[in-house]
Amino acid sequence: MANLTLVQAINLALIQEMEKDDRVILLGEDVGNNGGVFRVTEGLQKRFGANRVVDTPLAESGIIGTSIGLAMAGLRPVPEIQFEGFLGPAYDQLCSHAARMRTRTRGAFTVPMTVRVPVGGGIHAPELHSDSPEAFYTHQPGLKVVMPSGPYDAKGLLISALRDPDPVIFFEPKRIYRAIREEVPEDEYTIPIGKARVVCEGTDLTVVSWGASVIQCMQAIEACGRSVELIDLRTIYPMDMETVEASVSKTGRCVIVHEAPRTCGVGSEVATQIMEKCFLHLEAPVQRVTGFDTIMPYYKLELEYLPDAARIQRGIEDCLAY
Amino acid sequence: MANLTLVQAINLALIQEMEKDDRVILLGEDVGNNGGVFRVTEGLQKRFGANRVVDTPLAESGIIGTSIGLAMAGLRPVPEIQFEGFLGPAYDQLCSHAARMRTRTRGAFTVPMTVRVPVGGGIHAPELHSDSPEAFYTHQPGLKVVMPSGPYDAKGLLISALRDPDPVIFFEPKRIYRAIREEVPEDEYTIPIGKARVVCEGTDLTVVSWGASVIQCMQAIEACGRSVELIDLRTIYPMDMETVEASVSKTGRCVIVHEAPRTCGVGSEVATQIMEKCFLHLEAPVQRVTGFDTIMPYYKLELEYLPDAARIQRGIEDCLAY
Amino acid sequence: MPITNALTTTIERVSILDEHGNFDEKLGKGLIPDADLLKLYETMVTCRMMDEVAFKLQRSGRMGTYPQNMGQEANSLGAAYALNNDDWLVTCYRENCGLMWRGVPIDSILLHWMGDERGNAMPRPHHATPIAVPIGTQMLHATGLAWAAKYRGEKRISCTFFGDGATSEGDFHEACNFAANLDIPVIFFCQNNFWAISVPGRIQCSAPTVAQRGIAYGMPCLQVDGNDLFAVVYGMRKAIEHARTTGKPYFIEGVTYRLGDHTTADDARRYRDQAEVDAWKARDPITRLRTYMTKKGIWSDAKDAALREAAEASCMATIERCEQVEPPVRGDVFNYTFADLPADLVTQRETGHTHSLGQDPSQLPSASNAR
Amino acid sequence: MPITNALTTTIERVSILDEHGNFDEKLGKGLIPDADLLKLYETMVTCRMMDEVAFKLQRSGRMGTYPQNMGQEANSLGAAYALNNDDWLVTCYRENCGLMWRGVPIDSILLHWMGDERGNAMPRPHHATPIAVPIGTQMLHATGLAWAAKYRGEKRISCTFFGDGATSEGDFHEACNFAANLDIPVIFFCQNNFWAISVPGRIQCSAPTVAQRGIAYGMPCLQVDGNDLFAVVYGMRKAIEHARTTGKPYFIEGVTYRLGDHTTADDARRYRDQAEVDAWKARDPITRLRTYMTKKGIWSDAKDAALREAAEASCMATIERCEQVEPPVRGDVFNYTFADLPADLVTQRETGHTHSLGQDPSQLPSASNAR
Ligand SMILES: Cc1ncc(C[n+]2csc(CCOP(=O)(O)OP(=O)(O)O)c2C)c(N)n1
Ligand SMILES: Cc1ncc(C[n+]2csc(CCOP(=O)(O)OP(=O)(O)O)c2C)c(N)n1
Ligand SMILES: [Mg+2]
Ligand SMILES: [Mg+2]
Repeated sequence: MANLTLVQAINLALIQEMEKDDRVILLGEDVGNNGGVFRVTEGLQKRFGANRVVDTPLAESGIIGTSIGLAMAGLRPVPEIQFEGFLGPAYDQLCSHAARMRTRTRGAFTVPMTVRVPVGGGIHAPELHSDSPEAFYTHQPGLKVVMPSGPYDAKGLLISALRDPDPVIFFEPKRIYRAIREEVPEDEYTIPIGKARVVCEGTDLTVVSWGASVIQCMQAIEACGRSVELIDLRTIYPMDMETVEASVSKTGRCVIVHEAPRTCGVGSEVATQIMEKCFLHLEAPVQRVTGFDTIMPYYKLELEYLPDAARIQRGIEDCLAY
Repeated sequence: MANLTLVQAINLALIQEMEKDDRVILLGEDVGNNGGVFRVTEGLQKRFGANRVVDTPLAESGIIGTSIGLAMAGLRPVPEIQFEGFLGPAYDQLCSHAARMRTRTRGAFTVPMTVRVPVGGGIHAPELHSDSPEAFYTHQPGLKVVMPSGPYDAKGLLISALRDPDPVIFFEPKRIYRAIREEVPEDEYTIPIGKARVVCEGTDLTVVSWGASVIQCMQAIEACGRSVELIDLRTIYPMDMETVEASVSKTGRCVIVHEAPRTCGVGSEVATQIMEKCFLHLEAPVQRVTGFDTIMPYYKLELEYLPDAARIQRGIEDCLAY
Repeated sequence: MPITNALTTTIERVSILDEHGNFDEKLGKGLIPDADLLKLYETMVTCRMMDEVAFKLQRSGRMGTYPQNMGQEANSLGAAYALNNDDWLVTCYRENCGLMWRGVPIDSILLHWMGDERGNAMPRPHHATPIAVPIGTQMLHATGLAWAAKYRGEKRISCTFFGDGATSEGDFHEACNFAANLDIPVIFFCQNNFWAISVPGRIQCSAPTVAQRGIAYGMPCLQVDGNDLFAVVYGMRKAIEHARTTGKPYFIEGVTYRLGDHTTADDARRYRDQAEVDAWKARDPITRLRTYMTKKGIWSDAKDAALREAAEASCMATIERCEQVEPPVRGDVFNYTFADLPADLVTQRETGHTHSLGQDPSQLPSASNAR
Repeated sequence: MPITNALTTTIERVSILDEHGNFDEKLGKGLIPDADLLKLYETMVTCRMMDEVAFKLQRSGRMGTYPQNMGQEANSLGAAYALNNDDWLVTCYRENCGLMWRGVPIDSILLHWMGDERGNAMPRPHHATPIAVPIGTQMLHATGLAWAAKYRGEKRISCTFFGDGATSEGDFHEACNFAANLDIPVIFFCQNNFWAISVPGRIQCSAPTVAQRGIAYGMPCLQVDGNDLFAVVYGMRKAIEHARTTGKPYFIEGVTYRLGDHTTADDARRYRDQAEVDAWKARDPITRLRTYMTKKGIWSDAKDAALREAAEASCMATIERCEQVEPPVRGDVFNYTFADLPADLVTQRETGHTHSLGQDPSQLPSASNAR
């Protein structure tokens, strides 16, 4: 067991699965010789060869489109999109093809691929390097969407994603790529896709979040000094509403936290399902503490945009006070 | 005043605005000589010349990307994307550029363009010709999203869109392109973007919908024989929650109807905002009658997918019975 | 030397059996044995017949929007003939003839246009991919499929088809570029039929040839008379040889014409002259072959009449089979979304509802029909 | 004739002042008057100095990620010099030198990389567009801008810059294709610096030249020595003449090299040899010009030292100006989302919150700071 960063945990998961299964191949911009701009794939090309860790042309639709072909032929491609802002050019191949292939061919062709994508703000990066587009891919049927909040989960979830028979968008919160370390077993383990984690138990209010925001939520909960239950969704689709429902039925109050803009964000789905499932338990309207309905600002203002512990705390307190 | 179809109403709006403002130019696949595959731009190339109604190469990103340039230079391009399923390749230019240009240049450059897109199911078309992607563009800050439900509104909303200083995605429900006729004044009139319409008043329950579904909602309301208020959002972003709030505060119950998949659909945003704004008035959880969280099926099964009057009625009745 | 030559390149055009019946013995001799030629001709005639039957069916409401292949049969047929049966054939929607040669049941193709996903459940051994609706997107899959073969050390290559319009899409460019730079054996076959619905070819590519698009990637490129089965086969053999021996891609432009409307939803008279259509009718790939075979003494009017009759009967039988296919069940809206359906989707399937108060599975509206 | 020639095409390469100091009088004479040359040289030196200063600033935490232009200055500079000032200059992020020549305040560029949108508020008269971060996307805007000029009957053209990596994106293809087929006067200028971060040029384009990408569209294409200001100006004049007289596009490849890291976030030693870098250092466009001007007797070491000193001072002054710019206010997160803010956004701005119970505008957390 080693004390690893998120980057190292993902690197380890990739190594272990690549050793077990030669259908797994990595491709993307700078993933080979350079080991990725975040060094997530560092050392992998040396270890597995330039056939299995492939530097591609600078073309995201090409990366996803050829990955679809690779997957249709039975391989398990793991394309990397360098930043979430560059998923845009790949959107069509993801939503018009990857998501639909099993349905439209009645299972004759499938697309078992894991798209790795660094996500989110807070690293002082240029524009389009700090967005949180998970809602787009959650709304698209046929895709699974995963976002770990720490190294341990990242390894277990990634292994599940790599083995999943369907396309998974695996978002890696870049803000915590190196900011936290956790004990990560060397041994193989999986965390099932579609299961949330109760980070800490509480009785007064439930906070639901995912990705890097989970850290801010923990700070806010600590600061507000009340008994708050924190749920890390881990998988955004399929969503583990069972865990959320159990919690909110108990606490009667809920705050959802995410970096993406509020309107039609994943928070609205979680909130609506809570209303549907816990209507009679709700003691206050479910609250959303999220990014604003604006473009993610350049970095001088990014901390004004991202929900920080203070904003979350205020949301929790306003909800508790209702 | 003439009795016009939706296609004719849009055609008329385009003619009138093009006559008034030579900054308005149309571009897209087959919009010129052929008058569009739905004949919405019929006769316009003859009338205004091949410089103002331009058949482009078959490339949606190109259509939107060049429109952005045209708009940055001060024109008011009106690109047509032939079917909503082909917005995919244009997604990046729409979300990474059109939506962001004003913000990222602090207003030095703006993108006053109206993207016309036929939308929705029910016409026995091949795959990717029947989807409802409005939630994607609603989640993206910086875009306005409009969807009329009939010829009268279509003309007034389109004129507003064409004059709007910011990018508008103008979805045209193809199922009712020719299915209904309405009196449409020859005179110029506008319907403001961001204002919903109360289609019929009622006291027991509110139905919120938009686009072609409004017709199904009317049938369902008639069938259920109760006093139901129907709100046609008309504009999806910015959303007229004032009208919705006033209604649900009165009725205490709400059913939202749309064709798109449920998860992270626009319905979840409307439902959440209702919970936020009408919490103490709600007598039942807001209900969503929507497309399923699956790929829109090929046409043999499309009527199983689309929310029809029966499903809506059942939603209304279950909500009323709660 | 201040101005030097950085590149000189040429593109050739191949024509073997021309529209006037001239046959180039040097290139054409032995290219296609007579026995094969008869079978190939038979496939073309059947394909043409299917177009006619499907068209009529659509008009009488028994078929959805249908894109006829009329006039373009030689391209995909010549390709499928020259390829191995386990090379990937990654088509758009005007390659029925090649798919028929490959053995893909025509039922599949018809079912697809009848609005039934089961039409796309291409039997695996045919190495054919589902019909591509979003224009220009399938060539990337072809590149990925051939890449997988290369990765596994298989000799299999891909051949992908697309129209002149498709070459305007960014994905076309990315597919060619991936194949060229990552050394993936894909044959890019453009059926240049001069129209993309109502938009003329010069709006997609105003260069003298579409073939020269391949130069951008350093690929060998060739233009062939796409209404000449011999030229197509000749070009394909060159391309296959290149792809298999070098592991690299090749670009072919088949110059052809769609004699019918874009689809049954289109009326081509709105945007093109009958004179143009007539000129191309005179270059019909089927007529051309028939004249050649007749001159050669291996075909006759009587045989042709018999063939057409048999083809019509077989097409009608196919149609009837397709129409008798059990309708899909409501559960199929859900069943293939994922290998394992999330609980939420199971509920939606079982209840037939999306509203939460309607989601009590014990109140199944039609439990029997759900699967 | 069964095999005919469908196309023959060539691409030329222009070099006027080579790395050994050879100057081609025939092409080069009178191309750039001495007075201009001195100013151009001055701009290059200042640009280089800005790279050095910005790099140091980034290392000390006073600047965000910054892409140095080092080694590539001649390309955008030659273009900006040859263009009219009201032609659109649609750049990526290695065209600082051209933008400086155009008169765009370098403050704008620095502010952008300091994480401030105000850097992109390009003053309109410069006809320069904001820095493009998503690779390959801006060329479509260039096409649209030139199209608007054509529509209005203006003589204005566009010149757009992009890297070798950018030519792999679908949008690159679509931009060229729109311009070629709709007759839009755009000059597509590829700065081929042989690297896209760590990915070598052959993965983007394994063809002998990048210039030949233009052949796909039937555009005239030219390769120039991009480290030779004279060759760039020569090529640009040809391109501009073509674009203005025919209204059609032109493709230029400037062969160049980035001498620095990709950005300050990169360490190029991880993926490329020092020997390669050294070889290109010997071809530095600035050194080359300096030697030429010295030989010509219009420049001296003393003048050079003075220039460098002045440039450093001016760069430091610019930096200080940028650092003294008032920080943006929180309200600016909102204020430019739309011309008119929807009520909901006003509330978000006024309250600083997204949760509904926090949206009582009377409880402004910092009302004064909101605008
Ligand atoms: C991405 C996309 N955009 C638009 C369409 C609508 N559409 C269907 S076929 C077609 C024309 C295709 O032309 P071409 O590629 O030349 O093929 P052809 O029909 O001539 O065989 C168009 C525009 C589509 N199916 N997909
Ligand atoms: C669409 C997109 N994908 C990926 C990136 C990340 N990225 C930034 S610069 C770059 C390389 C660009 O190479 P090239 O076009 O050759 O320009 P150069 O940096 O060499 O000047 C990459 C991959 C991006 N900014 N945009
Ligand atoms: Mg065509
Ligand atoms: Mg480069």
